[in-house]
Amino acid sequence: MSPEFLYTLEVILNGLMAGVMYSLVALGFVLIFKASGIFNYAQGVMALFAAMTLVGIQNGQVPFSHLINAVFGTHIHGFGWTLPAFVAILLTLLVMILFAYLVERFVLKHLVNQDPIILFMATIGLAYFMEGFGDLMWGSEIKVLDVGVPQGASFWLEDFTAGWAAEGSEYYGMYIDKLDLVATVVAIALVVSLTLFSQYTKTGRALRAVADDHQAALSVGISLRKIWVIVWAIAGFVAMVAGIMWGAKSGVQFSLSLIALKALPVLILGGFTSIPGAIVGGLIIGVGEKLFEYSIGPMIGGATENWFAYVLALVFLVFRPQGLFGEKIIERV
Amino acid sequence: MNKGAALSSGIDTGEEILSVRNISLSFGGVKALTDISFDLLKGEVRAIIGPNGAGKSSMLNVINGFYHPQQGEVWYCGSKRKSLKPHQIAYQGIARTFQNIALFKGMSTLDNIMTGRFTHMRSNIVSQAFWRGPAEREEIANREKVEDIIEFLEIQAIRKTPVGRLPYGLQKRVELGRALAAEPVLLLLDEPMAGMNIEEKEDMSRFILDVQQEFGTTIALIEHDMGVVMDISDRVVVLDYGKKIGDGTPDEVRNNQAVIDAYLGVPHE
Amino acid sequence: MKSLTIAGMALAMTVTSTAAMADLVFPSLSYRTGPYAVNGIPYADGYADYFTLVNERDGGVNGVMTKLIECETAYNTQKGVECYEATKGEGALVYQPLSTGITYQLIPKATAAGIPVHSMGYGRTSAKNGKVFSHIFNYPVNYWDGASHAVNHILDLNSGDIKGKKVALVYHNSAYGKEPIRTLEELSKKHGFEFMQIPVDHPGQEQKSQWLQIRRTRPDYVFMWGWGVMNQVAIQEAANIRFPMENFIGVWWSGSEVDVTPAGAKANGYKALSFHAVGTELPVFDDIQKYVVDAGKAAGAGDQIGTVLYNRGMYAAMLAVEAAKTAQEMHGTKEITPAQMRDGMEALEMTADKMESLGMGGFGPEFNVSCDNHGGPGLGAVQQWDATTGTWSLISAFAPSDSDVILPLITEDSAAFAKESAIEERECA
Amino acid sequence: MFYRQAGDFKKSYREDIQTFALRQDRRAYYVLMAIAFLVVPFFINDYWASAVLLPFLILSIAALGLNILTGYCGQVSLGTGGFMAVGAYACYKIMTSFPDLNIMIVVLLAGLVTALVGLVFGIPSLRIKGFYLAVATLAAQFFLVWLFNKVPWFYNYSASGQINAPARSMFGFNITGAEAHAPARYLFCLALVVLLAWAARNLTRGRMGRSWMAIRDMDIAAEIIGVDPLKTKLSAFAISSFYIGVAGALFFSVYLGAVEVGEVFGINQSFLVLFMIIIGGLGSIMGSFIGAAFLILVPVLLKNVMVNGFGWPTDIAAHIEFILIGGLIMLFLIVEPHGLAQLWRIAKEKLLLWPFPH
Repeated sequence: MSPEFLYTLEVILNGLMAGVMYSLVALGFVLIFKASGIFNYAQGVMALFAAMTLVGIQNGQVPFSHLINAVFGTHIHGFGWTLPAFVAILLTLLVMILFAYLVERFVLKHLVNQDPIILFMATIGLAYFMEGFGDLMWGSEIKVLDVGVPQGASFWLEDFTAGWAAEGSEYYGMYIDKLDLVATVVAIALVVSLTLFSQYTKTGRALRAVADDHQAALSVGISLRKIWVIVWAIAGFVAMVAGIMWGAKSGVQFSLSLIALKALPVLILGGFTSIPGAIVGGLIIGVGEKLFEYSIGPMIGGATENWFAYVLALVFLVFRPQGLFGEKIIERV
Repeated sequence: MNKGAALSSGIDTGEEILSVRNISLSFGGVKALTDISFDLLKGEVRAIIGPNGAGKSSMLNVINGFYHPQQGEVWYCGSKRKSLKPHQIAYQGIARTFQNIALFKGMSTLDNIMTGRFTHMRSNIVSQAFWRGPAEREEIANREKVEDIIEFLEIQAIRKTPVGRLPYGLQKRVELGRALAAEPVLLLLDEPMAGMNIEEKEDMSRFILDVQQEFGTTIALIEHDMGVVMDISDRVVVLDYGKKIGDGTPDEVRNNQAVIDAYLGVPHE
Repeated sequence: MKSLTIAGMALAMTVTSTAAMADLVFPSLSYRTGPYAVNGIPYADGYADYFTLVNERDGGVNGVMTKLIECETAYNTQKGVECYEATKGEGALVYQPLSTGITYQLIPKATAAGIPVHSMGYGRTSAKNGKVFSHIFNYPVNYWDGASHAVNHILDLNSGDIKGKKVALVYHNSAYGKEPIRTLEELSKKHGFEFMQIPVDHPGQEQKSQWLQIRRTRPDYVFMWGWGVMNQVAIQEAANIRFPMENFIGVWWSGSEVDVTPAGAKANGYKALSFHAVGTELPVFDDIQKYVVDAGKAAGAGDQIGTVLYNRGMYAAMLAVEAAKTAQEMHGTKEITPAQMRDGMEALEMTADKMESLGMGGFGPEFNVSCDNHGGPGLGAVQQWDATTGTWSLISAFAPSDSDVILPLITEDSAAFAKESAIEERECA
Repeated sequence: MFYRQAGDFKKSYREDIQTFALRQDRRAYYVLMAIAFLVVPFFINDYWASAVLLPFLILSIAALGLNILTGYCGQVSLGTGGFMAVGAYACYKIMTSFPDLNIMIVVLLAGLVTALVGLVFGIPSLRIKGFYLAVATLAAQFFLVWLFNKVPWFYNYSASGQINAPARSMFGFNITGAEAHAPARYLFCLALVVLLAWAARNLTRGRMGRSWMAIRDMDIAAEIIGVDPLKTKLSAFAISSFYIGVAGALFFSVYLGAVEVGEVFGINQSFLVLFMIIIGGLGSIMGSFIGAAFLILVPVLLKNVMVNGFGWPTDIAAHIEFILIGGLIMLFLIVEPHGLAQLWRIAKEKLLLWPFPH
């Protein structure tokens, strides 16, 4: 095999992996949109908030210490413990459930039956609020996140593929980040458990009913409020997973909330309402932008990924306005 | 409210204004209309009736260009009509109302009806941006026409009310006003009286007949209330499962065996 | 809304009128929030703590207390302008915005208002030409010096011959990141190395393509002009593809503790440029501990002391204080004006003795500023990260940049600016 | 009691369709204009110009533009930052290529260039709707910013890729450049704002505005009335882009003076303008102004209160500012989902009826 071919293969593989990372973020959007028709702008900030909380709990940081110190002139910083990752994740999950409850109780409850754009705007308010609140609670310094996710090149794969290239050509084997492999496994596990949950549990079935038809679901006695709390809690959990995966790479810091921008083209491609769409859309975007950057990028100056993902999605939309797996739009008079 | 054949015959209903010829329409293999032909004469009230799913609304959609039939022709004002977009057809003088009210929810009654004047207004972007001068003159001239319609439909009191806040019956009336504002040659009404009580139906029937008589507008009407249909229409065409099963004066249709079967639910062979 | 406006108006008026003119006012356009907060916080802490130290230990600058007005910009140009306008009326002596974007804003505005701007190691490189940029200073180094320092470093490693070597520049796709390109192009012609550019778009969380490209093309050295999350991800990805860390050299904005810690042990050996000392060895840090931290007057949590960016903030504050002292001497007055501060900056001399007397011996390079040279001699050093001890250490002395290449570029760029803005070159005696 | 329509009779349709139907509103408007043109210029200083009034005026223009597209025509766009960048760069190129051209003409030409670009990016709106369109407009946002960053022609091959506004004057007063004084810059922007707001009001109350709203409310019915969706949507895109382009040109030349595209015209700017019109009120000229005022003034006000008033550390103040703004947005939406302009309207209706509640 020629090295060029192997390089292309490598780009595609890594594109798929990057796509999984995008899908992880997109999943949270889809869950909430499906169940409540809300385009949740705060999803990125939720990922940041969850990751901050996780690190804070794990390292025994005192919440609001900066504020407390400023007001009372004290010098508290930490409780002085380090919790196992597993415990910290569970506690963070509790925080996200509490968060979901509060959002429903204080915001969504009052906005039932409003236009989508109003709900969208409310989540923007929520994003602002959480951004300030998270920083105030845990501080805006960078935090190192370590829950034991492996990182770095998979040497096994490198060694395994090093001999594939034609004799005499310079080739070093194929590169894949172990973090990406973990992310793939996690994403699969997530999708499978979400599917099982929605197929085989009572709550899950209620969830699907709400997604299909709000009114009908209400009429058979499903509590919309309860469903919303559950969905936001699950989305919070998904946000935490995305936060862990992305935070492992860059440390936990404000920029983590910007990963939402990576998920938007995935959403339009996959459709706002489809979980498989989020996965497949992510893969297409990942591969598409990486291939473009690899083949065309050098000719036009590089750094094309940000816009190319959107252009790809846009071109796609022109031919399929409802996205890949979105329900077909039928116009009636 | 009793309009016999005698009254309607007083109106000049000679010349053919529109005819559909051998229209067939299907959606992904499902046949909605099969080989339908009928005509509309100038100044008449023509009812299209039939059970649910008979293809009545599809027929109107073909007439105003929202659906493009796979086969057949539409002749309008004496010539064969090319395939046109709905907004182009509006300029030819065809207006309509909808089965499910399709008002512009964010606008007032007045603005809804003013929008109906769209095809009669010409001013360009620049003169509109400056307003004073041609744009304002045009606006006021059209406003006068709209005020006539508002008066005609007796909806003066709700002129500035956002239509979303109006009760159902009034919304239907505003929608009729919007269609009338276009001063159409041909007016298509899709179940204008659905969901109304007797009193509202009588009002609406009166408006429809007044339109026909005062403006000489040709009206095609879909309606389920047979009493109303028989009262106000000059001729009736009956559709069932996308096929035409009857055509003629109310009396002829009333006595047509196929029509009676369709309405009584006699199974198709 | 109207009443709100009026309330705001009344408030702003009371606020602006309370400034006591007796203090030496140093605004700090800091960012403790937003995408670059991670880098902004330690710098702002260092900047603030040094002024606190001067007040607490020395009783001010020759007896005049300093007053620090901190204003949050979130690295946002619009907010930066607001901060500038809010503080300039309070007798601000010098602006150090720590943002290339805001610096570009301030260049014409501050010049017109007669307030000096000191963009230390950032901003517009050709501001070194004092004949064109009368109020803008960028001593002791600028980006083009930095590009040259990095090349000099690899020249040293290869005993002066880097012909045919491949050098890649991974840069933040913005005005800041594009700065070194011209210089590196010139240097590549001069030294015969192959130069490739690899841009990363803001914010830079996803750099897989870029690093796969590096892995494929195997450059001998990688330079980086990054900021914010881009740094952490780049170092992580470089480690992932097993790029030799000692061949990976960041500019001084890509070489602080926050940049390397997320990558953990794998970042060991990573290099970065610098123009001041690291660590807490010097006596001045004992003073900071004693007069500032222990007195409960530290700007931040007090845990940043000795980090690269903290020290840099401190260094910037120290240079501002020394320039103020020079201005006081020159004009024979204690309460200096911004115009006098400008003169002080232009006549600033940083000698080894002076730094020694401040308890900061060898903290930065020795240099002089002059009327036509607002950038000093461009001395810089290289520092390296030791992941096991978690410390940076300087691995070279402060050395000059290649002025043969840089000076013509500066003359050219400043001439273009002068022409565009219709500025007459000043005469320098 | 004091706010009444009694005795204010309309004698012609022309009177009935005027912008401020109530005599008291009309008077308030004239007073406001008199203050804005005749009083403020004598009191304005650099701080008020740069921190509050210029950004408020300029972003009001952008909000007007976006409101035409989103509020009136129903097409959600997140490309505002990118279109502002088009305006800014067009302005820069025209300024530097034709140094003698009047700055007012330059700004309007920049708007026209943006209108053309907006027309092109409006084409997908024929197929794509709702949030899909919103996200699709991000393609324009990211692509335009990338383009201006990448192609050196746009920034006249300067070393860093920044663009700087050269000094230009009108009636002998500097409008752009460092020497420009606050009153001149303010009046220049104010004149454009008044002109453009007036034009927007005219466009939205007539034939064109009704066709936009018809497309927004029920596109199928609109089409059957005779409204051409293609022409209507594209006209909304073009006019909206014209406004946004003018705003971008002013933002660059009069307000900032130097611009780096990715930072000033990034995605944040797009979101900010969208927030303005949603908070202010979709489909409301007044709402564009209220929204812009809210998002420009409140942060400045909060910052001044907390940092200068209470002496809090800047970072804590910044965090609390975020919490408060986020909280206020949610609160306003819960109280009145249709924006502050609607809240204002309801308050006025209540006031008309006071002291009798019905």
